[in-house]
Amino acid sequence: MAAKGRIIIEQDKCKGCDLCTHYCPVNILELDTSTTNALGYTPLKVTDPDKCIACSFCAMMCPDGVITVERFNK
Amino acid sequence: MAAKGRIIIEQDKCKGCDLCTHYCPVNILELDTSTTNALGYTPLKVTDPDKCIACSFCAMMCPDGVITVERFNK
Amino acid sequence: MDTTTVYKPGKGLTDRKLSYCPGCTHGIIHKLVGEVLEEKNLIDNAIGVASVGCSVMSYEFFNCDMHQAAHGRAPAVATGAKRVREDKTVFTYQGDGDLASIGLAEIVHAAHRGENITVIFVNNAIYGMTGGQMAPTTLIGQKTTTSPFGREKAQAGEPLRISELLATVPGATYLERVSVHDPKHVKKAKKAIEKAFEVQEKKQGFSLIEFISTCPVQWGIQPYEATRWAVDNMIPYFPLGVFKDARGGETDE
Amino acid sequence: MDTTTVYKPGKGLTDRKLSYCPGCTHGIIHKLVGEVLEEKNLIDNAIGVASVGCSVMSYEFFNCDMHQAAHGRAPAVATGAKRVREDKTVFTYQGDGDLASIGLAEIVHAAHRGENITVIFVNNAIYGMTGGQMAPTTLIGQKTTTSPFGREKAQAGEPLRISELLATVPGATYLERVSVHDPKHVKKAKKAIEKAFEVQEKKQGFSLIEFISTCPVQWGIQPYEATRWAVDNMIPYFPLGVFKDARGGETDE
Amino acid sequence: MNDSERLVIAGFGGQGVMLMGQILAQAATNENLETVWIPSYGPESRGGTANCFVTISKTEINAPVVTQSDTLIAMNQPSLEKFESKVKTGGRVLVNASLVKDHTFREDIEVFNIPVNDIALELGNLKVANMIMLGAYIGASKVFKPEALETVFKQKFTGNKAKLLDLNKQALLRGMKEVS
Amino acid sequence: MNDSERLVIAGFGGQGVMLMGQILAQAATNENLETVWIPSYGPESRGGTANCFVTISKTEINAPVVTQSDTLIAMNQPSLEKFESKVKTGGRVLVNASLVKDHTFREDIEVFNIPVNDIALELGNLKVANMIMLGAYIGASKVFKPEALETVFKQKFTGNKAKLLDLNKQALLRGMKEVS
Amino acid sequence: MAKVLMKGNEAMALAAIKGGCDAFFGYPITPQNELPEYLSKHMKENGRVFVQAESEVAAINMVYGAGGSGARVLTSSSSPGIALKQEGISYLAGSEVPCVIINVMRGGPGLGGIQPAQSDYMQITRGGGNGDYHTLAFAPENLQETVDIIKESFTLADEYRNPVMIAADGLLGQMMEPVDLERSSNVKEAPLKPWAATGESGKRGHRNKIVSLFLDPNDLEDHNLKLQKKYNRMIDEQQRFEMIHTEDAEIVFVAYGSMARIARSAIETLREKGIKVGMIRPISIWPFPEKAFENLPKSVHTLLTLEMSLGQMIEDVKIVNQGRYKLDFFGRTGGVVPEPEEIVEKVLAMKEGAN
Amino acid sequence: MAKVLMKGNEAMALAAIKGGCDAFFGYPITPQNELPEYLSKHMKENGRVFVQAESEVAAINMVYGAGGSGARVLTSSSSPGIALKQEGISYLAGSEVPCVIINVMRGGPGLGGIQPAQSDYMQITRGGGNGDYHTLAFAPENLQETVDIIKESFTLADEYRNPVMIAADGLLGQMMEPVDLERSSNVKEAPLKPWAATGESGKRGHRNKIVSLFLDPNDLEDHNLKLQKKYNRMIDEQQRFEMIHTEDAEIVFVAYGSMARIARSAIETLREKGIKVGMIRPISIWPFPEKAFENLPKSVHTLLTLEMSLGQMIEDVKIVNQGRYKLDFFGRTGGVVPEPEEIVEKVLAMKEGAN
Ligand SMILES: Cc1ncc(C[n+]2csc(CCOP(=O)(O)OP(=O)(O)O)c2C)c(N)n1
Ligand SMILES: Cc1ncc(C[n+]2csc(CCOP(=O)(O)OP(=O)(O)O)c2C)c(N)n1
Ligand code: SF4
Ligand code: SF4
Ligand code: SF4
Ligand code: SF4
Ligand code: SF4
Ligand code: SF4
Ligand SMILES: [Mg+2]
Ligand SMILES: [Mg+2]
Repeated sequence: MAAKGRIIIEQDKCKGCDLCTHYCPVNILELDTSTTNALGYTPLKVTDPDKCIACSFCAMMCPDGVITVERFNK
Repeated sequence: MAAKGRIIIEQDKCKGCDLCTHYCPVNILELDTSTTNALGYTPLKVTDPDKCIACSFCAMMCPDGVITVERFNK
Repeated sequence: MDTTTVYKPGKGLTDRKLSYCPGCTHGIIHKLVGEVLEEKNLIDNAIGVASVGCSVMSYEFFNCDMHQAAHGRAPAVATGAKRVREDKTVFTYQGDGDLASIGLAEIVHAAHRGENITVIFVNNAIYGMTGGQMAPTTLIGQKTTTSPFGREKAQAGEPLRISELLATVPGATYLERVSVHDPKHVKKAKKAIEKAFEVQEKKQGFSLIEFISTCPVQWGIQPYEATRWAVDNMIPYFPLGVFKDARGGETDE
Repeated sequence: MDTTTVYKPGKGLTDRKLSYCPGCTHGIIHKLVGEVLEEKNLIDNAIGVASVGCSVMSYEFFNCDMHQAAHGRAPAVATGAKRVREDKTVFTYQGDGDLASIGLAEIVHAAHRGENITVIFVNNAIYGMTGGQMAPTTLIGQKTTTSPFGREKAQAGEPLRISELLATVPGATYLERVSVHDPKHVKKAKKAIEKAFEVQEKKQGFSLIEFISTCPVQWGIQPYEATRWAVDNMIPYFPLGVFKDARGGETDE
Repeated sequence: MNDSERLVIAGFGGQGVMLMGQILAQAATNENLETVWIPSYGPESRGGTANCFVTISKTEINAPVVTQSDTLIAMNQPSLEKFESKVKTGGRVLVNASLVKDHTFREDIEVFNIPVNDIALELGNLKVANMIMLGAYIGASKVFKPEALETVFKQKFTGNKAKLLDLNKQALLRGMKEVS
Repeated sequence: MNDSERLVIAGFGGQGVMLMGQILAQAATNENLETVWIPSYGPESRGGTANCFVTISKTEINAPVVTQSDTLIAMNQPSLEKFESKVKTGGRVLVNASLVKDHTFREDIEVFNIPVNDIALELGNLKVANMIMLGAYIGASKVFKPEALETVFKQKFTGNKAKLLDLNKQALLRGMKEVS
Repeated sequence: MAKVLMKGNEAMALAAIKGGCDAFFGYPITPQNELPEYLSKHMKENGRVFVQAESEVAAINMVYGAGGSGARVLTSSSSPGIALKQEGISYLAGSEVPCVIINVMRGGPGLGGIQPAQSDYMQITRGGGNGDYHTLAFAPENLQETVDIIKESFTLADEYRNPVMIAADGLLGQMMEPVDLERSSNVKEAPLKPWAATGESGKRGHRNKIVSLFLDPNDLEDHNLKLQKKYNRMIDEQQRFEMIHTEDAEIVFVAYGSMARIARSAIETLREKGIKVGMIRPISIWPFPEKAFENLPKSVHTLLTLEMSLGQMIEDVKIVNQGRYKLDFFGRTGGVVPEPEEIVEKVLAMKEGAN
Repeated sequence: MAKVLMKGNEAMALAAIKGGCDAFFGYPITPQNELPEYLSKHMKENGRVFVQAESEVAAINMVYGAGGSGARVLTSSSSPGIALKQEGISYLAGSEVPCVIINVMRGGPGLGGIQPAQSDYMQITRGGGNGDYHTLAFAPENLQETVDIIKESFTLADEYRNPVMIAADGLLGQMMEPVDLERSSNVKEAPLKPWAATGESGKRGHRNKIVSLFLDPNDLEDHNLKLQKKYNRMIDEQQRFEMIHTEDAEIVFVAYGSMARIARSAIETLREKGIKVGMIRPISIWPFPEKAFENLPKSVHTLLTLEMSLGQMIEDVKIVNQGRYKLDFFGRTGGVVPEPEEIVEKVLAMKEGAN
């Protein structure tokens, strides 16, 4: 399945709060527990970018403005 | 007509506000403009004691507790 | 002749001459509170809290232990007193400037906490004591010394209705607005005070009786005309009635 | 590949890292206000008033001129600012301790005067900033650092509902309670902010949007669970909806 | 007038005592004299009494409260009792004789008994008793010419009070006559 | 221990830094020593860092804030950077080597590198990293016997925390071993 | 211009308008009510802002908002009302928001009474707000001086970006006296306020913030040191006082405001009796006019502080005195306005005691 | 009893319970939150009253109501919160209602910061309420002394029928230290309070009124004179201080609270260097311990006031000094806690300057 869009994560702003992940309708978000960012948190990562439907839910729910969402123009 | 009761006016407490007079159903109250009491006011007087029905309206409306009302026991 | 006294000044008030202007209905309200204190045997069992306003000296008039509170803070003072003297009947006596303006947070929060106290709230739509300034309860168009052109909505908003506002507060148990402009209403007002003290005796929470009252001097009219002005202008905006009755059980209205 | 940005952090907020704890919905509410400021071209035309609470530093976040008000007094500060800058959009950002407890008189009286300002009211049922003490909005049974046995009605009363209370104040023009616990509600919340600023632009008077917000840290649960707790516990007591709409003319609900 | 004149004016509320003082102070101001008017400070603010102090002087006025007065105007009995003792030796007391009867005055002061209430009723309006007294005062003291006070009347009685002008003038002159 | 021992304990919030200090202060109290514990005062209260100062002394303690420390326990890199310079010459630094790599230390201090995070994971719970470090500290400093800290554990871990007692003891002993 | 006869409170109000006051926020309290009452009418007529706040606390915070947004702002109150404003005043000083605060003092403590007093000297000069801050404070003696100082105070507030307090009392508020409202005093147009949060960040090119919060103690200390420099500048530039017959005095009164005015009468009487008294009259009470005490003549042996309080300014006299002169005190409190004769007697008793 | 390790704020709370505190009314503010938090739990367990008020203003007025009804009452806050209580404190003093008020000071002015400071010395000792009133004020140096003084303060408040303030700071509030809560201090059972408005006028035979209003200025003055007698008694009886190494000192520090504690370290260091320094440590800051300055040895030439502020107590030092010694000052403010080394350097610089 081809992605409808993509999200851009400003990893260094992420506080690893895990809020966004619960709102992704296609369940492609999780925290990257393998690393910590400059703030000392485990930041967000996308598990399966192809599934992104650019719905912006994740971005809307992120309290820290970490996520930018882009839709691919056809 | 025989009075049903009477009112006792503590003249020296009266502030001559003229409030009570408006509530007497038999219209027997007025200020005595011929005199001033210790407080410097023209105090209440009863014009026609015989008409008093001891309804207490005047006393209830007096802010300064000037009036005592007695009913004549038959 | 054999007589029965049907009305006389009671023991609920002291012998001090009331400091109110001639014909001011503060006096009628004082008498009613005094009568209820006496009839309910509360004189020796009550703590009253005077506020700042024309009734600032009410600590000299109510014949029980009294506090004189800072402007607007009577409900806080009453809270302090009641919490440490739970078995005593605690009441405040407050004007509309005191309660609805500077003391708004204190009255709402006393209600909010459900403090088991009784508030006697005297709404005369003006600051009497300080010379007739605009109160939160001043009516639109009413001239006061700080609304010389008449209260304007655009500048000062529309009058605050306290009983209605407090009715939204869960902790308020009994709220009624009464008037003392004629004997019938005086009787009704007394009943309301009785109910409020009963709420407190039964530990049912916060009760407040709002009185439509007059200020002949600052309104600039005669005492009787002032009662008519209250009827014609205040009561339409501040309707009488029970605004909250959460006493539960057998209520009477 | 050719792309269209459908969501990005806007210019309504500065670049400063928000000072809120991870997952605190204060951040979502900030973003919404920032977006509306930007979209309505208000950034260069607005005066914001930060209050005292976790959002005390919001003067660093909103990208417009800002005041930092004393605890509870933001509505008074906003009144001062608006009265001398009538053509500017003035808003406050206040927590529930700030607005519903210490600042109750100020918020009610700003509404009462019909001040043409907008209030962003963040209700998280607790004092976040100072370490999780009981707020007037704390739910019955909710444990906080000053209600260690859970809030008890007998001791502290039942929670205060501010939107409902303000709805009784004539000067209040638009009051709505919203939530940000999921994207759908976030969208709705943004609409509400827009409406509130429109009320102000049209000089229609006082507007307030109450947000059901979370405090994962002081509630002691994870951010997502906190949104569930808000849905399960807060919203039933603090129902969402429009509590007053006196805009007149063509309203939309 | 000496270099300065210090007055106490006292009476019931409603007798226009404050206004009397203000009119004198205004007259002094018009004539470029120094003047101070102070309402009396006492606990009885909500009671019936009303007093004010007026100082008129060719030189700067220091202490504004009048403790030793050149003149006392007593519009009723209690005022006379309260303030008589504070009149300077050789000072002047003007008394509302309509309300003050049978008073034994100090010997070292000049006393003017004027039944201002009665005269006012004669003139058809009890309210002008104060202006009659003012007239008597300037008649006795010569501190101001009647024209000076008439000027003040014109400043004060404007708008819908203008109709009171004539009556007040009349009262003033009538008062002067009482002491001439 | 000398007459007194002054420690700085620093790390991220969540690493149990405050508790480490409190345990030492409690141990000192139990032994009738003088002690003061202070959370660090800095602007970063809402940020990630957490520090505390502990003084333990046989005599009365004056200035409560530790400016020159005998010991620094640095649970992460920023803490080390912030406080290393304030360790006394001859002082002691215990470092969480799991998080601090490639640091060039001062030459005039004694350094203990202990990978407490790794050890804690070994023990099955990252949360006990702080207790491992405490063990290392008493091992290196001999300020307290392990029994002294175990007593404190018993005072602190009561109720539904009692189940943590064994794990913490184990961590403590394991930490001591690291420096023996 | 010719002098006009005005009531003190009204003259103060009009002076504020003449001083450029854009907005007033206040709450009624005796004995200053005619001040807001006058403004409720005349601010509107002048197209300016008048708001009766719900409380003194709200009023001072409205002042903060309006002043922080660049307006010239006034509030007035009396003693207990000023107590309620203390937190706000500390914020205003801390954020460097200019404003003018008039205190028409009455007797205390607590509700006290409504008669004139000077027992708020500490309240005004030491503040009851938290932190190391100061407000300029002037204590005029008669209506003309009151009017002049109030007019100027808006300019001073702007120049120093600091609150200015006017220590008046019930006498000044209630008396009538002829005043010249046009007498030139140092009144300047409001300056540009590039620091103000006017809601014009776009036009200006950067955001403005009105803030007293500095979470880093080093920043807060720096901020305080910056403020301290300003306070030191005020101490340099704003000490104001009048020396009255000090040239040959043996006893020098120290008195301000209404008390100084009463003392003038006592000086006359005493000088007539050949007793050499003089007076230092502080006009600024913060900064306290230490300079006035610098070059007193050799003849001086005693400083007699006079106050309508039980002794508050005397602390400042002690601070400046440092053992140089004998100190004595006379005061009445609670709203009692002393008579000049009482001061005369006090001095006679002192002379008696000295012999 | 054995000492227990407690956090300062909690120790203060427990001390209040031990001191006989019947009721607490307060509002959250950093850095004193653990105090009400502790009480919210333990007052209830002890059958006593805990109310979280809606504001500091409400809290102090609840104190007024409860104290006036005869209870032993406590409130606590920090700097801006104390500013809001000033009107209430003036009422309490004016009506002679006993109570205890703890100020855990933080940096100011305005919102300032949340770090420890001593910049409320004026706020505490001069008050910001109106009128001629005073409150007893104690400034303990460590937790043991804090606990002892708080316990005793309820007794003192009752004895003088006056508010007692405790000047603590963020350090004392946040630190942990072992304390003996049972150490005997002057703690007495609450006395009978025949003046209190307890709602028992019948039993008592007369009404009680808690009032600060006296409309007749002569009555108000009499009331103030009566209060002044009491204040003078406090000045006589309650001056408390410690003299540290003053016996041969050349430079004497004057410092209180946390600053004094830090200064002790500096004294040690300086004495090791052979520099003769000592300290007067005021424990009561109102009344200021003037007696401590009476019999200083001949060796003393300078008083160096040390404060965690830009200089507030130094005014009291100037007042007592009256030209006797040279005065110098060192302070840090805004929440910066000075290091002993800074004091050492200051003294070394003074010596340098003197040479
Ligand atoms: C803190 C404070 N602010 C203001 C005042 C002045 N003040 C005294 S009474 C009053 C208004 C009273 O009005 P209201 O409560 O309506 O009572 P009324 O006189 O009308 O009965 C005011 C503002 C005060 N004493 N204290
Ligand atoms: C006068 C004053 N009182 C108390 C405080 C302490 N204080 C700071 S924030 C706060 C509570 C904030 O709670 P809320 O408004 O609900 O905001 P939140 O932190 O929950 O977002 C308090 C009591 C203060 N700064 N000033
Ligand atoms: S934009 Fe939508 S689909 Fe894409 S990651 Fe975010 S929530 Fe998931
Ligand atoms: S919501 Fe934002 S801060 Fe939280 S995990 Fe997702 S991206 Fe990170
Ligand atoms: S009792 Fe009734 S009838 Fe008698 S005088 Fe009074 S009002 Fe009239
Ligand atoms: S109502 Fe009372 S005070 Fe008024 S006139 Fe009648 S008797 Fe007199
Ligand atoms: S001023 Fe008004 S309210 Fe006050 S006593 Fe007089 S009439 Fe009554
Ligand atoms: S304490 Fe609560 S409200 Fe405050 S930032 Fe943290 S989570 Fe948000
Ligand atoms: Mg009223
Ligand atoms: Mg909150």
